[in-house]
Amino acid sequence: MLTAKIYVTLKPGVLDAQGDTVKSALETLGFKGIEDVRIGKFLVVRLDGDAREQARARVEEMCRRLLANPVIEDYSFEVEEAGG
Amino acid sequence: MLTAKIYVTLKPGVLDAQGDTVKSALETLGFKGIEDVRIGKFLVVRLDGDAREQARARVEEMCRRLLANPVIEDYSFEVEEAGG
Amino acid sequence: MAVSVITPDLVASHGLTAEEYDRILATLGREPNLTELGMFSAMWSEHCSYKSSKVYLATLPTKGPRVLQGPGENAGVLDIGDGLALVFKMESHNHPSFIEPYQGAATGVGGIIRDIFTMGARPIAVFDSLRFGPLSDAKNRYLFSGVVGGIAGYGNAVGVPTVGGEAFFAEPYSSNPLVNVMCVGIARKDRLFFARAGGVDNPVIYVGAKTGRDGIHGATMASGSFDEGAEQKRPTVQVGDPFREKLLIEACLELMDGDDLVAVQDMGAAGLTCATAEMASRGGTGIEIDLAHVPRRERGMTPYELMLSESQERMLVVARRGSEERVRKVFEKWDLDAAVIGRVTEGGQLRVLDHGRPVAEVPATALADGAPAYRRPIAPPEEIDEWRRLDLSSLPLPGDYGTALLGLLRSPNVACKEPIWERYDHMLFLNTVVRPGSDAVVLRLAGGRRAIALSVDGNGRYCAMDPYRGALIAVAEAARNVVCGGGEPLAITNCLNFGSPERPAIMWQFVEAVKGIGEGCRALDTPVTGGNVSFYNETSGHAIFPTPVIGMVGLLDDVAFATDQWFKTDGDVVALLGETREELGASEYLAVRFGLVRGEPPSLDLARERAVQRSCLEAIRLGLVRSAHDCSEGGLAVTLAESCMGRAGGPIGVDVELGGTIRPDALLFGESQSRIVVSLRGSDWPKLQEIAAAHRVPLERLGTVGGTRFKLRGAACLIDLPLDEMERAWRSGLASTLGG
Amino acid sequence: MKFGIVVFPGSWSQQDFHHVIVNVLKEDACYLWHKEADLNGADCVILPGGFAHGDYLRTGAIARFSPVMREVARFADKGGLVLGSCNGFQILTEAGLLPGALLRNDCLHYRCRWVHLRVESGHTPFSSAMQRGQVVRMPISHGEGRYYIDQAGWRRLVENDQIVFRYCDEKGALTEEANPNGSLDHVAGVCNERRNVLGLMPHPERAAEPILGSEDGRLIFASILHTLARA
Ligand SMILES: Nc1ncnc2c1ncn2[C@@H]1O[C@H](COP(=O)(O)OP(=O)(O)O)[C@@H](O)[C@H]1O
Ligand SMILES: [Mg+2]
Repeated sequence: MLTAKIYVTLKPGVLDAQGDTVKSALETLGFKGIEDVRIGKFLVVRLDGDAREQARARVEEMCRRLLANPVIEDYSFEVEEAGG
Repeated sequence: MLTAKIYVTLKPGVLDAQGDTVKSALETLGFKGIEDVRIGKFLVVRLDGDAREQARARVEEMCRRLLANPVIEDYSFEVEEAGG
Repeated sequence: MAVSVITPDLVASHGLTAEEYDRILATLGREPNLTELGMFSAMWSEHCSYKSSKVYLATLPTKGPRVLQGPGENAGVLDIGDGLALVFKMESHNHPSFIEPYQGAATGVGGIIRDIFTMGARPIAVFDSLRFGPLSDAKNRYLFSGVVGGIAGYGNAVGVPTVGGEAFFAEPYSSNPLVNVMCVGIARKDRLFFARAGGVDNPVIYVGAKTGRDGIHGATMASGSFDEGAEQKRPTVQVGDPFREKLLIEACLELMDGDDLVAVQDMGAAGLTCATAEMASRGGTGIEIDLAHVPRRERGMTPYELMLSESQERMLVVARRGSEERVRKVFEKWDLDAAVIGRVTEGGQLRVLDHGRPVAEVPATALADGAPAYRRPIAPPEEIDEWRRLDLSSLPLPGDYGTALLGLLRSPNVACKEPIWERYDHMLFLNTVVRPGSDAVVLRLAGGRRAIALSVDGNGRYCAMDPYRGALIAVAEAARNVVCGGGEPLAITNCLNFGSPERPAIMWQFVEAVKGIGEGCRALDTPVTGGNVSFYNETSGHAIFPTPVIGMVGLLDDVAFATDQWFKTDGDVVALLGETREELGASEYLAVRFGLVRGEPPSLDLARERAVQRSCLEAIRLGLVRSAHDCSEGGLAVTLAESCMGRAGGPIGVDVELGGTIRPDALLFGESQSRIVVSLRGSDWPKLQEIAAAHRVPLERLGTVGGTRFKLRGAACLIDLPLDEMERAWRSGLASTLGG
Repeated sequence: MKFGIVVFPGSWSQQDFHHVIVNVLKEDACYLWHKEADLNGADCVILPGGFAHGDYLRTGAIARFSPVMREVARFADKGGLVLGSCNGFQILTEAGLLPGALLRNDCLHYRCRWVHLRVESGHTPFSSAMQRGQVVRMPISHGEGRYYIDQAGWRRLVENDQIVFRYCDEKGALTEEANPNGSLDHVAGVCNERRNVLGLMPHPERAAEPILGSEDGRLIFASILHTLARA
């Protein structure tokens, strides 16, 4: 069993209205010195088998085809032994 | 400058409707052997200063007060040197 | 001013021809610098300048007793009595939606809403008119669900209900989906605002979102057709923020209640360039701004980028001198950034400084109105006569008419659209008296008896066969839908979606369609108050069906006249106003059953159309009409079926007998125009006969409402279906096409 | 009686509540701006629908920190009546004034439609004009209305009779199809233990005039007015 941790983030320069709103909310709560807040997705996909390299290739393809929107998002991921 | 990477995930017991749909979408795309998919948030907060420990305490508080809802969510985070 | 070296390539890459560039040189009396070139290229793009269409649009009727503002402003304005003004406009967001369906559609909604509240009106409703390729194709399903998701995501959050629209699917739209959105707002007649700068030295204030590199050259992109390399244009995608737009609506309307504002203009296509140039040229003034004061989201932005950015949710406001503080306070209350970036000046120059250093200086009118006007070559497509030829004798009659009807009901073009409008809040503001699902949506107006009825319509398949008649029918059907809702048609806005105007055949389609719209609007006394032209809807030479979309507004003096299309009670009489001819050309039936797109669209006699609409409206106002539903895609059989299904309280049966000796499939599924199916109490039948006779309109008593089956008998055909089977087919058409 | 309607940035049902209270019920209503920590002497506080702060991060997550919410909490603490509809319900759960949380609809999309609700408890100031088991009709309009609470919490809700409305079909049956968002145990509305705070996803203000298709929503206002009159 393997676990893929996938991080989907907005491309630099793409407006992150949610992040900006959360930033000012944190500031009104009294938190200071916040440069900026960007909010993306964190996906955990658990996969059968334990062939890391094959898994990496599959996850790469999942991101390309479905999990990330190439127009406005970037992605990165790690594949670990389950539980890891 | 420091960067906090924050991971907010649904508690294990909580049904992740979106995760389940993504799972079946991946399967219709022909991906096999997917145990399950869970979808959470990935927040990147950039902070002034470089006092790691203080920063950790602040981020901990941000999560407790705003970024995660203890009724349905868990959170974890790392604080790194910016760019890291 | 620094002299730039403008190469022919640079000019070409800005979508400007050599002749257009010479015109710029003549206007300026010198070579433009890069920023100025960018400003011209955006403002002189087809999208902003209407250079290929304006000479034809000028032929449309735009005047009428109720028209307070025709084309030329952010939106059209109608006097609807009680001291109220109705403000409405339609816009296309086809190209951005093709590139990024969710954000493209979302920002389309945001943009049209801004056009409405900049005039001082509170936006009360949005409509969406959509066209996609067949849903059998995954790419089209992705575009469809992305677009609907974007309209829902933005409209629901910003708090303007989306109460109606259209959704039509056909192969040509695979080459470019259409996303047209209309917004309607209500203002006090004496509190209208116009985007005209005025008062030398009045401050020019920037409000709303910070400026990023979003959509730079979106305006030029919206004017370029796609080739396979469209992906490279992707970085120009804008992202919408409905929350900030909601704040802008509230803050602007709050300010417009006072006397601090002179003019308001949103920053849409061509951003700061368009907003400053249009405000100045409309007001006959100049404007000077310093980019140093423009709030920005990204570092190192050049004047070129700042002037052309299409970041969303930004407005430009001209305030009275001395009002700055009050204006700032209101925006602060709503957590919006506001910055004075310049002032109104004498003379017509648009001067752009960067930290005091001049970076651009151009006559505002040259940008706003100086683009050339083209009469491009026109020629009908060679195949047009072939397309129009239809030999009915070669088409076998259906073996089973019930099966044929079920096939039509399953077609996405006819099928229940609830999966779409269920995703939209269509009830907010408590105005929705007739909800989506009926011919026209009826919205009551606060503080009075009055209500408005609205519909958007346009059949591209008809227009492909005959753009003139297709456009004429679009106007007639929109009016007919409004009449079925109980409304008196008042005026239209429109969106004209076509391929590349540089192709004579496309240009011919456009000119014919504009003729048709003008003809229809003159005949029905519904002037054109505004609209939008979207050319270059094609990929690698494959163009969409020519698709003029009409947005019609009607008025009800008393909301009690509000009528929907659903049968009400057992025993009511069902009748047909108008007559059915043997017309199957360009019909949904041909497309669904034979995969054919050919033949002449149905004929339209404007005098008859008027008479039918008059009769229906008169009957409604006398309280005779329990339901009214016009015949459109799918013909009489589908119209009757739609009156049985989708109503609150579950389906209701009907039992009708059709006279007439024409081909049974034409009788059932032909799309003859100027027909309305009404239901009424038996006791009211004589009165309806009188009205029809007085207007010389054919009236046929078809049968009665009631029972648990859909029964339809003709001389040579029979349909007898259980309601639940019919409803299942009708609801299956779009089910699970939108994804989660 | 005077109703105070809280306005957050991004709220949009406030005008609708105002219209129903003033024009239909002929009672008083005032708006309470979220930045002001003052309830203006309201007898009942309403948190309307909408997308407060864009519903960014989580629905209601940011709104709960508005100054006015401290007053709302104090008011509830003293036994004042607080009604949260739609976004208002989401805010009340985030603020901890009501148990549980509201998650993304199981269908994953926004739904605006009429639903049937079964009254599960008439023993609240908001439902006293209704009978247990009575079926009423109101619209919903939300993308995140799936009620969730853990097992222990759910047991407490049931034991204390805190479930006030459940989604049902027109006959009152708790069928799968009748649950529009996948809410746990069909929960559409809950109250706090003290029963003076109610949250529900449906929109009673959209069902207060015959011309709009139902007057059932008025039963909630009637209950409130009746309660306040006796107090
Ligand atoms: N994209 C859409 N958004 C909202 N409502 C829609 C949409 N498409 C269709 N509808 C609604 O479905 C009903 C049927 O649409 P349509 O078949 O185009 O009606 P008609 O043929 O009378 O113009 C109308 O009430 C229309 O408002
Ligand atoms: Mg119709």
